[in-house]
This record gives sequence, C-alpha cells and structure tokens, in this order.
Amino acid sequence: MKKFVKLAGLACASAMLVSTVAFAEDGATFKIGGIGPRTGAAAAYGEGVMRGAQIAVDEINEAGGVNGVQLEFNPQDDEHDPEKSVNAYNTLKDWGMQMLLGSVTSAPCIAVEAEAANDNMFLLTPSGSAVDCITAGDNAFRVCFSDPSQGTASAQYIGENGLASKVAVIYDSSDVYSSGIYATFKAEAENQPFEIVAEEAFTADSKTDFTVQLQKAKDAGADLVYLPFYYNEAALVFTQAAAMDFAPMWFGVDGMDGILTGVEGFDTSLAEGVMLLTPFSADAPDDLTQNFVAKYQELYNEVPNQFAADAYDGIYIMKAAIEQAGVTPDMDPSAICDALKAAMTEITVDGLTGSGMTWSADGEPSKSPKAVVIEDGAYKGMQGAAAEEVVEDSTEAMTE
Amino acid sequence: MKKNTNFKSNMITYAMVIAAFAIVQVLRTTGHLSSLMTGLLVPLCVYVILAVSLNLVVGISGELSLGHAGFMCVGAFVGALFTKCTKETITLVPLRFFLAVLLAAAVAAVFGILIGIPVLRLKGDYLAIVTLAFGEIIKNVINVFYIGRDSNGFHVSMKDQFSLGMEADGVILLGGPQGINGISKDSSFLFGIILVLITLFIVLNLIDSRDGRAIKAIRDNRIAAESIGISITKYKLMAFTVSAALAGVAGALYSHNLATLQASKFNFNTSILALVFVVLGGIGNIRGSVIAAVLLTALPELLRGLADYRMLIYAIVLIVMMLFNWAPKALEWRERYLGRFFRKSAKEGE
Amino acid sequence: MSLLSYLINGISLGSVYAIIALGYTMVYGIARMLNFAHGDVIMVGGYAALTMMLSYNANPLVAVLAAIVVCTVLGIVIEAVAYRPLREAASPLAVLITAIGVSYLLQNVVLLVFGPNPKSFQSVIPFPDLKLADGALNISAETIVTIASCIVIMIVLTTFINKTKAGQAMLAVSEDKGAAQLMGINVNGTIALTFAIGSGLAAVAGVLLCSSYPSLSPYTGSMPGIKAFVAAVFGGIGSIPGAMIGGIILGIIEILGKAYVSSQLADAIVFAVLIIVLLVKPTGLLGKKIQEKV
Amino acid sequence: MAAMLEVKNLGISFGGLRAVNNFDIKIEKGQLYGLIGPNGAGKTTVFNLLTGVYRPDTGSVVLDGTNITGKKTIEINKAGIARTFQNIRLFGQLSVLDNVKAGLHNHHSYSALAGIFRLPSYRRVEREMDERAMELLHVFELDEDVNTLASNLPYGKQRKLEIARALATDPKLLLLDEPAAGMNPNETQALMDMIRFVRDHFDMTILLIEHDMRLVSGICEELSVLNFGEILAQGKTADVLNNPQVITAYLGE
Repeated sequence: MKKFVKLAGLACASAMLVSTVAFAEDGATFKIGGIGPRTGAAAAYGEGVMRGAQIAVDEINEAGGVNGVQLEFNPQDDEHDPEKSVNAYNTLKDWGMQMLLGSVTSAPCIAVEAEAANDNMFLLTPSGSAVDCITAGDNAFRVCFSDPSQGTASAQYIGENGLASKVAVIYDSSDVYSSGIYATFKAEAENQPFEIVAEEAFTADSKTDFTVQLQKAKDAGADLVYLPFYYNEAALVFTQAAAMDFAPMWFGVDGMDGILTGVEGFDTSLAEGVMLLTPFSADAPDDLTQNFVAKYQELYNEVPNQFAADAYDGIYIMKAAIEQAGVTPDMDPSAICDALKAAMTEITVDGLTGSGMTWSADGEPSKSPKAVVIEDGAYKGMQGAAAEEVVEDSTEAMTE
Repeated sequence: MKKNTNFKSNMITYAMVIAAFAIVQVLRTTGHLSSLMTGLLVPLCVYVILAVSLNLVVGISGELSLGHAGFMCVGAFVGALFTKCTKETITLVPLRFFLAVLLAAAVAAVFGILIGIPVLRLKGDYLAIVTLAFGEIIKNVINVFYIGRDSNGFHVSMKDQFSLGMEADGVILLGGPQGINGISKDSSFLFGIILVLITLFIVLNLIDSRDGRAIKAIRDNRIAAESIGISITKYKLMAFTVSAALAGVAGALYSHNLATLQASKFNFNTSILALVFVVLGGIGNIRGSVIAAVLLTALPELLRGLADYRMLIYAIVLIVMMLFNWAPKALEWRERYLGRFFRKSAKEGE
Repeated sequence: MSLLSYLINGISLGSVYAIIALGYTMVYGIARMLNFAHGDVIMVGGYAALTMMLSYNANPLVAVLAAIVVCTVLGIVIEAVAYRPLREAASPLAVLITAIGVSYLLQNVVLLVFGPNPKSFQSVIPFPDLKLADGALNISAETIVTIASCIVIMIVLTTFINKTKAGQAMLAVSEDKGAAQLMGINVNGTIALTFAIGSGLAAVAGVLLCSSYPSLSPYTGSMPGIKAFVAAVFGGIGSIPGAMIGGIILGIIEILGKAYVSSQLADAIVFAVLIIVLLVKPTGLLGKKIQEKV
Repeated sequence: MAAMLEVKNLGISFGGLRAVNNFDIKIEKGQLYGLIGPNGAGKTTVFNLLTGVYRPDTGSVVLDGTNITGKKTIEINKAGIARTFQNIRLFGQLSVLDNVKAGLHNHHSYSALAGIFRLPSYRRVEREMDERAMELLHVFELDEDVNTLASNLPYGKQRKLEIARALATDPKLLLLDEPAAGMNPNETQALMDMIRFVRDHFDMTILLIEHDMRLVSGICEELSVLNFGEILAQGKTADVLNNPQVITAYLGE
C-alpha cells in the first residue's frame, strides 16, 4: 500500500523538478499575472477580478495593444489563503510574469507583497484594501480605497451630513477587510457628533443568522447601522431586518456594491434607501461603464461588481503606466517595476471607479468615491463633492 | 530481529529526507528549480511535520483528532509574536528562529496537556468531536486577542485595539482578526529540513521505545494494557502532548514563512487536511505521512495548468487514490497484477 | 421581551441545524460513518430546487420534490461509487477521508456549473410570518414549517426504524454488519437505503435552510453541515430525537451566546458548551451508554 | 502457610441483578486452583472483580497480606495479579516480542527522553528486556515467532502468548480465563503440562477458569464451583467433582 504512495511520490517529485525557469520568450507580449480566489468561499470576488481584467486585456489587444505590444493575462487561484497566494505568485514568476494584478483579498495580498517587494515586481492590487497590502515596498499600488480611508470617510460623511445621532456597527470580526474598516470607523467616530450605540460582530463560521446583532442595534435605538462588509452577507442582513420590522438608515462600504446585482434573485426593494460609498456603480450612465457592463453581461451573463471594475481599471492603469514609462516587453520584471513605479505617480487615469485618479509614491490612490443612495432599485448620487473631499483628506492623513 | 528491520526502515526515512534536501540544493544552486518549487519547499516541510505529528495521535495512539490545526495555530502565533518582540534584541536569525520554535513547541505542549486531560477521558467519535471543538475555540479566541506594545510595556485586550490604551508610540503586535503582519521571514528550507529531521527523530524513536510500546499497546487493546499495569491516561497524554508540541513546531515554521498570519487559516479544513495526509500515507506509517504530505501539498500546485478544473481534478484524484490505497478489492487486484511491486511493502507494514 | 425574542431566533436557527442533523444522524447512526459530504448534498438540494423554480418555473412543492429526487439519486451514487468499496477497509478513517474528497468534488462541480456568485433563494414557504405581542415578536413562517417538518420527520423515521422490516434491518446493520449478513439481511441494500433516505432528508434540509437564510453558494452547506454534525453528537450519536434536540439547543446557545456574552465568541461558546456536556455525559444527551465487555 | 489470595464476601450487582454474591475463596501460595461453573455463573465477573475492572459492592480482596479491594486495574497488577482473557486480548499490531516486552513495562524502566535520545540507559534496559522476554518466549515455545505480529499467530500460540505476557509482569498470582478454550485434546494436554511447568518454574500461584473437566481434574488441586453468582461447593478437586449438587447443577445438565 505504501509502495504506491512512494512510486507516485517519486513520479510527482520528478515532475516538479523539471525546471520551468522562463524567459520572456520572443519578447512579444507583456505578461500580466492575476492572483485571487477562484475557488472557496471568496471565489465570487476573485472571479469578478479575473473576468474584469480579461475584458480589459481583450479590449486593449483588439485596439492594438500597448505601444503596439499585446498583453497576456494569466489568472491564478489562491483560495483566499496567503500561503496559496504565494504559491500562485511563484507559479506566475515561472510563467514569466512581468507585472502583477493582485492579490484580490487583503491577507493574501500582504503575503504576496512581501515576496513581490523582495523581487521588485510591480504589484497593483485591484481590491486589497488593508494598509499593509502595499507597505512592504515601493513596488506596490492599489486601485481601491484603503480600509482606513473608507472607515474614516464613512464616519466623517455620517457626521458632517448629520445623518444620525445613534449609530450601530455590525462587522465581520473574522475578516481583515471588515474589521479593518470597523477599527478606523470607530477611531474617527470619536471626533464626530454621533454616538456608537452598538458594536456587534459576526464571524465567517456564523454568518447566516444576524438576528441578534440586528436586535441589539434595534434595542439600542440606532437610527443608522453601518455595515462594513460584502454584499453577500448584506443581502441576508436586509432580509432579516425586514422580517423584524427594523428599518434604520443603512450605510455601507464599497464591498456593499453588488447588492443590487451580485446576488441573483435578491429582492432589491429590501435595499431601498441603503447608502454606500462606492467608487463604482454598474448603473452609471457614462459610456465607459455602459460599455463595460454590457460586455461583461454578454460574456458572463452577470452584472459586474466593484471587484470586476477595479480589475478592469487596474489593467488600464497598467497600460497608462507602461505608456508613460515606455517600458518594453524584453525588459526584466525588476527594470519594468522601477520604470513603472516612477510612472505611476505621473499618470492620471479616468476609469470606471473614478475619474482623474492619481497615485502617490506610497501606492495609495486619490480618487473620489461616489456616495450613492439606492432609490427605486438603482444608485443615485448624493453630494459627491463632499465625499470626495473627505476621502482625499483621509488619504492625506494616512500618508503622514 | 525486529529491531534491525525497524532501524533499517527508519534509516530509509531519514535518508529519503536528506536525499530530497541534497537534490533540491543541487537543483537550486544550478538554477534548475522553479520559483514555485522554491516557494513550496518550506510549506512542504510544514505539512510533513504536521502530518507526522498527527500520525502520532491517529496512527500510533489510535485516537481520531479533528482539531490538530488548533495546536499549529498556537505554535504559529506564539512563534510569530516572539519574533516580532525580539526582532531588535536578537539579531542572529537562526538563534531567534530556533528560540521561537522552541517556545512555540513548549506552549503548544502546554495546550496539549490542558486539552488532553479532559479530552482523553472520552472515546471514539466523541473524542474526535471534542478535539474539533477545542480547535475551533482556539481559533475563535485568538481572533479576539489584541496585543500591543508601547513604552510602558505590553497591553492585552480581548475587545478591540482601542481598549489596549496604548501611548502614541504603541505598536499593535496582534490585531485580532487582522492577525500578525510583517513577520520577518526567518524560516528557510534548511531550517525546515532540520525541523523535519528532528520531528522524525523524536517520533520514530519514541515509537520504538518502552513508552511507544505502551502507547501502541493501549491502541491495540486498552483493557489488556491496563491489565499489565500500563497507565492509559499517562501514555495517551504523552502521545497527545508530544504531537501537540510538534504541531506547534509546524505552526512556527509556517508563520515564519509568510509575512502575514491570521487565525482563520487554522480552521477545521486544515485539521482535516492533516488527517488526509495521515490516512492516505497509511495510518501509523510515518514515512507514508511524509510522502503523502509532500504529494498532496504539491498536487494542487502542479494542477494549476488545468485552470478552472484544478480543484475538481484534485478532488477526483483524492477519491481515486483513497479507493486505490484502501479498498479491499483494489488491494486484491494490486496484489494479483502488481504483486511484484508491492510484495515488499506488505512486509514492511506496521 | 428581548430574551423571548432571542429565544425565538435561537429556535429558528436551531430548527435548521436540527433538520440537517436528522439526515446526518441517520447516516451516522446506521452506516456508522461520518459523512462529511452531507452538508454539500444539502447545498446540491438547494441548487436543484432553485434551478427548478427559476429555470422551469416550477411550483415550490414540485421544486422540493425534484430536489429530493436529485439528492436521493446523488446519495445512492456516492455511496455506491465512493463509500461501498471502502466498507471493509482496514480502517474506518479511509471512508471518512473519501467523504472529504466527495465534499470537495461536489463543491467544485457546483462552482463550475453555477459560478461562485451567491444566489438569493426564494422561500418556498407561502405563508406569512406569525406576529405576536403587537409585532414585537416575530416567528417566521419558515421557522414554523422547519420545526413542523423536523417533528414529522422525527416521528416518521422513528416509526420506520422501529416498525418496518427495512427499519429493523437498519438497526441490525448498525449493531453488527457481519451478524446482520448472517441473518440474511442485505447489508449493501440496507446501507444504500439509509443513504437514500439521509440524502432525501438533506434535500428537504437544503430547501428549508435556504428558505430561512436565502443565500446559496457552492459553500453554503459546509458550515451548517459541521454544526449539524456537532448537534448530532450533542444529542447522542444515532439518536433521532437526540439530533433534533441537539440542533435546537445548539441554535439557542449560539444566539444567546451572541446576545449576552460576545458576538465574536459565539462559536467558541457553542463548542465550549458541547465540551462540557460531553465531559459530563460522554455519549451525548440521549446517546446510549456502551459498556465494553471484558 | 499464609494465603496468597483471600477473598471474603465479594459481591457486585448490575442493575437489579446480583451477578456475584457472597464469594469467598482462599488460595494458598503455589496452589493450582480451579474456578468452574455453568455458563453465565459469574466466573469472568469474579476475575473482573479481582483485577479491578469492576469495583466490588461488598467484600474484601487480600493479596499476600495486602488489601487490594477497590483498587484500579493498574495498581492491582502492580500489587501482583496478572491475567489472561476469555476472548484473547493481545496487542494485535505488535510483534510477539513486543507483546511480552509490553508486559515488562513496569519492571524495566528508562525515561522518555532516554528513549528518544537513545541514551545508554535505553540500550541497556532494552537489552535486558529482550533477554527476559526471550526467556519467557522460550518457555512457551514461541521463540521462532518473535517477529510475527500477534494477530497473525495461530490460535493456540495466541493463548500461550497471552500467558507469557501476563507472566512478564512478574505476578504473584496468575488468573487464566479458559486457557484451553478452542484447543484439541493434544493441545490441551500440552497446555496442562505447560501450566504445571509455569507453576513450578516460576513458583506461581494460579487461579484458572475452565470448562474442560479433563484439564480441571488433571491439574487443579482445589476447586470452587460457582452457580448463579454464588459458591456451590468448594474443596479438594476429587471431593468437589463427586459432590452430587455439583453434578446436578453443572455436570449433569
């Protein structure tokens, strides 16, 4: 019995040792790696990223590439696990990756960035929002807002617009993203004219029943409930709140985007009146968005979420940076990274998730979130200017 | 004599590990090792240690543990915290790393004793479910732990980071669900292999000693073991504690290989994964655990070429391997048609 | 009033655990096998019902029946292909690991077919919620139906096992397969029947789980599956009433733990209570005490 | 001569059933003593009471002057009682040699660390254990099978190995639970010789449960007959076997 394992082990080991050190073969393409969860509980986010990125890559290639060079995109699964994410990163290195779009989720991104910083590999995370996702080196940038900027911006927005005096927070204490936003929201709330009356957590292992958290928020008399987590859970929260006749103002974050479209069959009337700070809205009337959403729907029969939009922008940001820096596919990843990280601070990109996006050398984006409210099953902008100001402030505060 | 066959078998196991190390080093220095493989080296060591340590409980002591990731979790966090705290004071990396591993093993062993005393009073599936419960509790509790350090010393809270009440210069070491970030990557393949060899040394020698005999005797027949004066509690606890300590070592090695560490990694699935290694490699067969851990850790990575079908194929391969390795009909078939290849291993069994 | 309301919520959650645990305990009690894929069969049941309702506009009752058929067939196939060859394996752990393989397989097949995005499940329960005390207390129709289903299933299963020949055969098989074989009982057939019933129950559980918590993804089944397993052990392995009581108590503990101790530690509290119960009563609440014969 | 085992008024109930009641027995040092009785009479229960598997409700057990009533199995073994089992209980996945060495556990000791690090004490003690185990195995003609897994031994050898393992614990009193069960007349004859040899060679006191009357009448010096948990007759073997009550209750059924 053991012999079989032994034989298989040998066969496997010999297979592994075949060297796959790759050189950019004929130098004809830019090789972009993608890392994110494509299986496992977080697969919906990773898959959105991979699809969004692929659409952008295909568009660019059809239009003749970047400086006449075609792009190649290789999406790898990390199961939302830092260890697997590093494996995916190494796989991509063997493939000959020259720049990385990923990782999608925060904790894996932190692990990958440690490796990428070491290799001086250009890293652009579409959605890794934890601060540490891009702090290990100057090689890393992000498309989305960071957790602190979101948490702080949300608190400021609620406070400055006098939305509520009693606020409850429900968050996922087992999730880096959610607990990260919660922490900064709470810190900023100290400075704001509202009071946090209930702070209730849930975990990945018990995220089907939210009745207790809602009951506590209700009993505490909260008139606004802050929900810094993803739309999957939010759909359940709204359903359960409706069942218990609890109808406060709801305030979400960018992860909430997708509530109208991401959960197939969700009764969107339950999300009526939900406010969220999101950089992307699939209902936005501009051509760029409409074009993207139409393509996405045609290919995947789903409405894209903010992850897909971040990734789509991510590819165009890379394109802009490549053009700015004038790098060529025959350069090695480290040289490309050096050129790109300089270019990143010089470019301005108009994308799905913001117009006039710019980057500071620390990798943080400066862009304006759209504060939207859901009305009649669609996003409706609300005082966008104020929100924009707020986020820029907080981004600056962070860089200090 | 028995002793010689054991000795020979153990030497083969050590030789296999050392040969693997040598081959990898040669490939590495000549630049023939892929990045993926290079990156996998330490994780492979981690899972080998984990599988061998779990085999001590499942195979040698005969108790099903479904919470082994809990001990790995303890080791990972203790080791990482130690390294974070001593980064400035101990600059010699190997020393710092081995101290971290020792501390991790010691604390995990203490958890092994604390958990083992109540758990080992139970039997069979009830015991298994209680180990699962403890594993989940460890994960959940670490998830609400906040530890910070400022000029006044350490601050601990089980609420949130604001309750730490730190001065402005405070640094959060352990941030609840955020875990520990920025752990210095002190591990290396060499350290990993050394730890694997130490683990094998401890486990193989323990099995082949007076205490190991007592542990196996209890596994084979508890009542008879008692009738010849062997203390059930003592030896079950010994196996459980040594196993916990080694799982702690695996955890420390794990946490020093990645920049970030979250308790959520050490969930039920990780415990189960370790069990898969043990069962696939052969219950009680230490060398089998080593091979199965290597194989199954590398397999999903080698299947990356299959893109979307990767995990599907992995699942199918797992089922087929289990059937091929365990189904009586498959064994019969193999005996008949592949007898020559397998006859020798049948004798090695035990 | 809030305590009452928490209790009701606890019972709602517990009733879902209970109905899953009933199927679990059926397979666990008779085939003596920890079927880790049970939670995933539940998930398949949810998708089967959803597909019927969305793609074929089937009426909910038809959808439930279709789900039962799908899961029953699935259960029989899994048992025959993956578990039966290992029944006489040298260690009972072999089949446990294979069950994990089956669990991965089901998750990944569904992931490929339906994609990773969660689907919102329309409740199959057409009744309105029950509101008490001027709407301060709300008992959802799903909860009422789930509890009613639990009780009906519990009674039917108990009667089936105690009163029918097939049921008696199951008991015999669970006690001693070899002896049952000698008595002329078709062991393979009996275990296949057990899986068929257990998987059919999984379909019902899946539909009710998704009706109560209307979000369905390829991984929906795994955590409730484990919790239901815990519930089954809590109640006493192989005890049908024990599974139901265990499930409901587990739900109540989880909710009360969240409400009065810590919402972050609710799971830890559930598991801590489980440990304490098992240390006091090592075979669960209603489990039989087995004395080893010397 | 002092009694090796003196049991007084031993009793236990399971549920409402009085399994053993008012059981008295006195075995002299070096005696070969038989415990017989119909199936279900409570013989094995007496063994379980003597070895601490069950705690008696009433009565006392004194072994060689030491009161061991209500002690745990392990302590009773350390005090000097070893046993075999009706349904053989060997360590199936251990070799024959290791089965016996497990029996030597409490008499040859070194620390766990010495075992792991292979310190000199490990080598010395293991060698002693090997030698002692081989001696025992030689007595039972098992020296050819030292490396065989216990579960692969034929039935008769398994019974012998169980006795060897029990003797390895260096007991004062050996309890044998139906040692001849499943043996043919030739094997039984050999077993009788062996039991006598063990008694003489190891200076052992032996209490055995047996059904085989040939064996009982052949080797036991004294007998107790148990029926429905109570002693029916007690005394010299020949006297007991001729007791009409015994014949009705047991032999004449």
